Amino acid sequence: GTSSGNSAGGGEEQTELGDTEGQVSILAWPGYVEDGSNDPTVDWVSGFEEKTGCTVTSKSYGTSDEAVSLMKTGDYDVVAASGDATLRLIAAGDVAPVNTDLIPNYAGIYDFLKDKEWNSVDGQSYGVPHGYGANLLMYNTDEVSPAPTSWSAVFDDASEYSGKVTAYDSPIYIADAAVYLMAHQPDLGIENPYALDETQFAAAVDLLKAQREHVGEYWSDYLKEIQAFETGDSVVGTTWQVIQNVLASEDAATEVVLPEEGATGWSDTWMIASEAKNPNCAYAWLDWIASPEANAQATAYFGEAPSSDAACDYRDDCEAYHAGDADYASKIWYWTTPIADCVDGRTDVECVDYAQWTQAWAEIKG
Amino acid sequence: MRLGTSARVTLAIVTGIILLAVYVPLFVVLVNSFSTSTSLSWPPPGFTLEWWAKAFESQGARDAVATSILVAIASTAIALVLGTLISMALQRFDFFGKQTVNLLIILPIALPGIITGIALNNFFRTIMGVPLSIWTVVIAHATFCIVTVFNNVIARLRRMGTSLEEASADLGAGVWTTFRLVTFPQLRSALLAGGLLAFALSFDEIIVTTFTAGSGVATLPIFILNNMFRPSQAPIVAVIAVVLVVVSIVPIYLAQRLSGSEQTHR
Amino acid sequence: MRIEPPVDTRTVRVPSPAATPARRASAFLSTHPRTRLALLLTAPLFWLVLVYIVALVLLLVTAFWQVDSFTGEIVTEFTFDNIITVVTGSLYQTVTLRTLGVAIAVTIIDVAIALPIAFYMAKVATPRVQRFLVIAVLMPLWASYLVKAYAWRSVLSQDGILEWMLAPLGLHTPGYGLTATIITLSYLWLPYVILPIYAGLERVPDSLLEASADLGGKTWRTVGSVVMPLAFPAIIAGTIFAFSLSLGDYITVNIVGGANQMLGNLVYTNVGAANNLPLAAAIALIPIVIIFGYLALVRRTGALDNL
Amino acid sequence: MTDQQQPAIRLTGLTKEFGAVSAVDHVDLEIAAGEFFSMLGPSGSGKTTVLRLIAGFEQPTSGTIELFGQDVTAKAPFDRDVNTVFQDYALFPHMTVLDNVAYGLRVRGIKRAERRERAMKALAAVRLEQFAARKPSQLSGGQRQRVALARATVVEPKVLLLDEPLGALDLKLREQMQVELKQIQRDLGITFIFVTHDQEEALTLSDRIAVFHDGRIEQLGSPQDLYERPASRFVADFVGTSNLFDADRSAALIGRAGEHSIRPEKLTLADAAATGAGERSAPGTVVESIYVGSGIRRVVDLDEGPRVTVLERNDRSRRGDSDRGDRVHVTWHDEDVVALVPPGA
Amino acid sequence: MTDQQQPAIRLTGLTKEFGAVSAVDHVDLEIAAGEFFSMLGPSGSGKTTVLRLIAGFEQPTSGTIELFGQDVTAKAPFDRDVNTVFQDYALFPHMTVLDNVAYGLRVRGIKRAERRERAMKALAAVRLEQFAARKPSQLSGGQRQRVALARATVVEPKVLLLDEPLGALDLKLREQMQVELKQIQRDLGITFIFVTHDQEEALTLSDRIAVFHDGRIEQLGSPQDLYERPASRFVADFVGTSNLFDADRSAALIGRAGEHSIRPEKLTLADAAATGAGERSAPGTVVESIYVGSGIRRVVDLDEGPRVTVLERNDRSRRGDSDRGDRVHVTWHDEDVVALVPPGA
Ligand SMILES: Nc1ncnc2c1ncn2[C@@H]1O[C@H](COP(=O)(O)OP(=O)(O)OP(=O)(O)O)[C@@H](O)[C@H]1O
Ligand SMILES: Nc1ncnc2c1ncn2[C@@H]1O[C@H](COP(=O)(O)OP(=O)(O)OP(=O)(O)O)[C@@H](O)[C@H]1O
Ligand SMILES: [Mg+2]
Ligand SMILES: [Mg+2]
Repeated sequence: GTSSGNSAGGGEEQTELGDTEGQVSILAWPGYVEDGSNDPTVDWVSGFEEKTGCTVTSKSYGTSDEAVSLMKTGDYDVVAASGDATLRLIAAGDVAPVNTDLIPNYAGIYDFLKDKEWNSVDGQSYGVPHGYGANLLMYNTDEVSPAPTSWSAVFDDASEYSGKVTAYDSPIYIADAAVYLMAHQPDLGIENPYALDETQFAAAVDLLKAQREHVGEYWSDYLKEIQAFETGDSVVGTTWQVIQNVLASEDAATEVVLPEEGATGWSDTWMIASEAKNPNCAYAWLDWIASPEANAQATAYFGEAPSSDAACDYRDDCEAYHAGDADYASKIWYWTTPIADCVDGRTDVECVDYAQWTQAWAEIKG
Repeated sequence: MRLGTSARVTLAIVTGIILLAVYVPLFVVLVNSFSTSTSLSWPPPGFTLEWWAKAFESQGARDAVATSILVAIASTAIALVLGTLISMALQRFDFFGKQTVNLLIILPIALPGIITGIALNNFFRTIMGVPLSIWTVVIAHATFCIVTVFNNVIARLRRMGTSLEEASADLGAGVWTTFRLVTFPQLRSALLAGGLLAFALSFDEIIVTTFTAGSGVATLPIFILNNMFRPSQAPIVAVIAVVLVVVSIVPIYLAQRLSGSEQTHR
Repeated sequence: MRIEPPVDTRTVRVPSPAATPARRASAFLSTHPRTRLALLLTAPLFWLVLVYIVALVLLLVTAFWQVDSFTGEIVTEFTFDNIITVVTGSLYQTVTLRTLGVAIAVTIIDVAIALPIAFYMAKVATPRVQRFLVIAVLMPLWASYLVKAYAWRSVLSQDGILEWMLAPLGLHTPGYGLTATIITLSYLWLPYVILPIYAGLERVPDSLLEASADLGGKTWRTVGSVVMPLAFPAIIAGTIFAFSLSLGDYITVNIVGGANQMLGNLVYTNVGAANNLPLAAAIALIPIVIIFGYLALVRRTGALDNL
Repeated sequence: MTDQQQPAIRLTGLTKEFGAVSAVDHVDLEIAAGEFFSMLGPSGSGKTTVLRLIAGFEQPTSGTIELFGQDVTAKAPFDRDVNTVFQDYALFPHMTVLDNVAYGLRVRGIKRAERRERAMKALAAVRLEQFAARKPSQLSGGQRQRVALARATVVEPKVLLLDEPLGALDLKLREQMQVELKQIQRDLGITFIFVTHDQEEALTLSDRIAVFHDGRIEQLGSPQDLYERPASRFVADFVGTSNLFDADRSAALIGRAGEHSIRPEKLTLADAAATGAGERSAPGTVVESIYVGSGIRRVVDLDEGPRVTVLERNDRSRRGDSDRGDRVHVTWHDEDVVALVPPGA
Repeated sequence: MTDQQQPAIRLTGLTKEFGAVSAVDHVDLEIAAGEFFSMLGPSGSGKTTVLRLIAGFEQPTSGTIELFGQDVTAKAPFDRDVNTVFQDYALFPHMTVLDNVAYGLRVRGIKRAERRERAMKALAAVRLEQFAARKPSQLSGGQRQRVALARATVVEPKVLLLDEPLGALDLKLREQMQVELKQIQRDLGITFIFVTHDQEEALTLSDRIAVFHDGRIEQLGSPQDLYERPASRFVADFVGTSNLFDADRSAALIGRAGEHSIRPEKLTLADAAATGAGERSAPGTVVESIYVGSGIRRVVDLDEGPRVTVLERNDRSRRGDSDRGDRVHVTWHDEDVVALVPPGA
């Protein structure tokens, strides 16, 4: 395999489409590829299969890291990857450049999601943006007052809710600490929470180790988070908008806020494997999922803002997710894989790479 | 054993309490399957039959059950064959390295599943270069199921002794005929008991399965795991669990009956 | 009835079995026990060694390799780095101790709970009750590991059933954490501990218990001096299940363990998340060493025949 | 002490039912202190059940059990001053021979040194001192049996219950153990209650014997009583070999009314009809001659009656070989004929 | 056919070693067709091993086995024309009695109707037709034993091997079955090789007996040979009860050189010393009297010699009761004294 850091692997982008192969294999977050088998009313795959004749098989993964490992198997044609996975996939040559001209619906995607550092390299697009969302601050309105507006609720003031603070369980959460430090310790000089040099990184890790004392539990699946807030086992911590929506529908006393420091977030990208066995069906899928209707269905079901401008015509909850709100979106630091070549453009220092983030995360949890 | 009344009653009460404690979480699951809360919150805010209806409509759940049954049957079948062979070898013969072979059989169950899982994952993918599929799951499951068959069969062989097989040979039956007409019928209930446990182990295995299942292979535990990450699906999982527990009475009862009736006839 | 059959005039009415090839093979096998043994052993050994041992050894070999941090490709150059990291890293020591503590606690709790119930099933209950109890113990096995773990999450939560039951007594649920992990794991593995102990106790002849009572041994005395020593191998067999299953678990601790992690989590993150199989393999060495040590320790008790 | 006046064991109306089966059916029995008492009977006649009731392993359905005048019916086994030697010995496999023997002392809280000494003494009594450190599995059947005996006697029970303790042994070993058993009983002066289905064993060892049949005592008496004066056809047939004559045959051959029996050793073979005082004889044909070492069993078909067995002693007094088909006169003395009490008489 | 000229079984230098143990040690033996041949010996003397070698369940370490002149040493059990009745019967528990008996016919490919008929006939021969549909577990011990016999004989083997077939039965049942066994052997005319450790059983049933000791045949002969002329101290002691006189005592009491033995039934008790021709006597004291039903065993300590056992017949000829401590003269006839060949002579 390729081992040099920034060589954009995956060979050439496709220049024209051929006949569809009759099948496509997709790797995605749970809830991204629903064919009605879990709930007959939730289905945006059957339409695709009817239209293109490509039969879909799918596997879902639990964390970005799992997705990266799974893509190495070469079993998948298409992957929906978050920003903390995309660069790794590109660097390893597991995914190919995408010719967006072959995807008519690409035009309808919000511009603020196109050609970003997590879905393109040197201006070459590597995929189609799917949905996006922010990692917000949620709190229990009965227990937490006054209503917090800053991440300090889970960092410097975490001791007030000791044992009932929660945080997202992934190395990428270190970036949340960096976002906080960016605002509160400007002398560290953090420009981008995904480009941390040794000292910046150490400060973030220390902050998280201090927070660890007060963390009740880390969460990665949202059933766990919902339960914890409903029962009062957690009262403050990171969350996703969709979780708040569920809680609100069950009359739980919770509220979310996009804190003043800004937040981390994700913008997922549909990518095509560099050795895809069914490239034409893969392109067909990328076009299909970028279409307003399918994009609306998929993002609504998962609980995030759509990437397609017109998708909100098919959703009535767009407001809750601040869809299309470019100002809101600009406060989000989208997940990006930390690599040694600092993504903020610094060249005088080496940044701490993701492998070290992973080790640090294990040590933070202890 | 004849115990004093107080000891007997104490034991009965302790047993009762333990069983009660064992069933409390299951009761929670049962209640949740009727709960209007999608997040299994307690106490349930209201009751509904919606999940039961949905569960029975869910193609994914049905497919997952079918996949799990297929995997469990296939790996149990392999385990039955291999387990029987190896228990006959270990019970009926003395040979160098017998202890090692014995350890070899126990190892897949004694080592934590995650180790078995990553070892096999690594082996299939990077060493053998075979893509993960339902069959890699079957191979993995069969490996750790061998021990349950082995233990049941070897205990039976030990108790059975060799005289029945000798009697059969004595009356003119060759080794195949002896196995078909004498050994196998004697092993049947041990195979059933071992097979049932193997089936249960495979059916509920999640860790090894996670590492050996190919894309699109969703056994029931995988399906459940995935659904735990989806909104509005948790109660369906509760329904499935309740149905499984209830349905499981049949095979357990049958196995009990079969081995029980055999005991009284000895 | 007197048949008069001097041997020479007896017409042989019973034919000898036909000498088919199967019959000849069978005659060969029957007089060549070593061949028979070889035939019996080939398939299972082939399977176990090829599928399992080879995979395990290769995994351990991987522990001496490294992974390219950016691309995630394995570099097959021999290095002790991973081993050194695991042996010297304080993280690994802490987590190993924590995991061992949990596994030992779970094992002890399970044995303590399984003993009385298994004893009651095997030696006190009438056959009918006995059959009922076996079913009652086996049934929860089918309710899916994850469902049960989540059920415990619900039971143990701040306003769960346990809190509701304990509150009147002035007690509180332990909440999520190691205690919750121990409780849940104990619950999950309990049937696997009860079954071998029950089977072991059933094999203790009643006459030995009677002999003890006859010689003046009161109930507890009999249990301590006769029942326990004789059921010991079966108890050890049960502990192997509880111990090894707890040692490798990472899902339950995720669900009810609060912010804690165990060895399984470290392995899982390194292979599933960090894609660092060599380090994962090095960490996996810890439970492997522990389990081998334990097996070596209990081997002489005959427990391995009782699983 | 009242022990001497009181019987060691008194069973009153003892009944044990297992579901519909009456294993023991209103048994009344007194056993004197120091007696060697045997219970003899076919399989399933309730012998073991009586023993288990006395030991306390089973609760009677009705009736009482007294030990030296004290009612122990409701007491637990460990509160009864009786000990048992089990048929399968029930030695604790995980303990050494010494620990097995010392067990009863240990549970009584006796100090290690003392119990060791007393256990060694008990082992010496059964000549097994040198095996003290072995596990039971390393002993032969006869040795195990002796360990079981030592274990039961070391706590000096007033009554020792033995359930077919010799059943599992070789014939030769068995005969040897019978002698030892009797010796030990004499030496210790303990009451032995001995269960067997081997009539010869019972006759050889016992002071008194109870013959069980279907949960009831069919006859109770000394070995001689049972053998020489069986009270019923069942006892006559079960204890030793008997030639039975039904009422018709008795009238014809013996000249008395009712059923009668004669033991094979009371019959002799002669070439001519008997002439002595009180002697009678009947002609017949020898159908089988069986050499049994110490004697020869001749089976004779009487011309006017049943097939009888005659036991000839294998010594100089014996008649020359009678072959199959020989004509003989079977001869007996009137006094050796036993009248069987018809059931219900 | 050559069957009549050839022995049914010929063992030549048969040896079987289990590790360091020689279970069977250079046994040479010929058994004639139609013979009822018994192997008698203490536990562990190798009887079962010889039987298993003949049946083919074990391979000899050295030596050959011939069946009617044909060397079968290398043949599989199912290719040998011998059948076995196992000590524990080894009935197939999952088959009915009829299916058990028909098994040998079934594996020979005989049609269902015919094998049913022949199995029923074999069951009729052991009087069990009415139990054909039962499972073995529903039968009593004696009935199972008969099923095992029917199963082994239905395929008409030339030789039937029986390994302590009566060992598990009650004494009473056992005596009954001995008679039946002998009957069946006579009726079928098959060679029986019968293993037992019960000397009385062997004496009663056999045409010839081999006494085993430590894997070797110690003596081979008819029952009378063994009992009346034991060749060694071991045989004298193992077969029946013997009073043994070592060389010194023999010289003193019997007046002959070497070891001698006398059977208890050859001794009589008298008040005065013997006077008859060829008679000798020795004074002694009665130390024990044991009532055994058909006789009375008196244990007498001779003044100048060993303790001897005298078996008195329990009939009119018997002397009045001798109690412990009585002074008596033990009397015997010179012809009843057996000289034991010193080992190696
Ligand atoms: N636990 C039990 N449950 C049911 N029936 C029993 C039980 N124990 C004994 N019986 C029945 O009681 C009767 C008497 O049995 P017991 O064991 O006392 O006979 P036994 O005289 O000792 O016979 P054996 O000589 O075979 O030992 C038998 O019919 C037996 O089946
Ligand atoms: N499979 C075996 N492995 C090792 N030793 C054996 C085996 N079978 C028999 N022996 C040994 O061979 C010797 C003869 O045993 P065998 O069973 O032939 O004696 P036996 O005369 O039948 O005794 P018993 O009367 O107890 O049945 C014994 O010392 C026994 O321990
Ligand atoms: Mg009994
Ligand atoms: Mg034997």
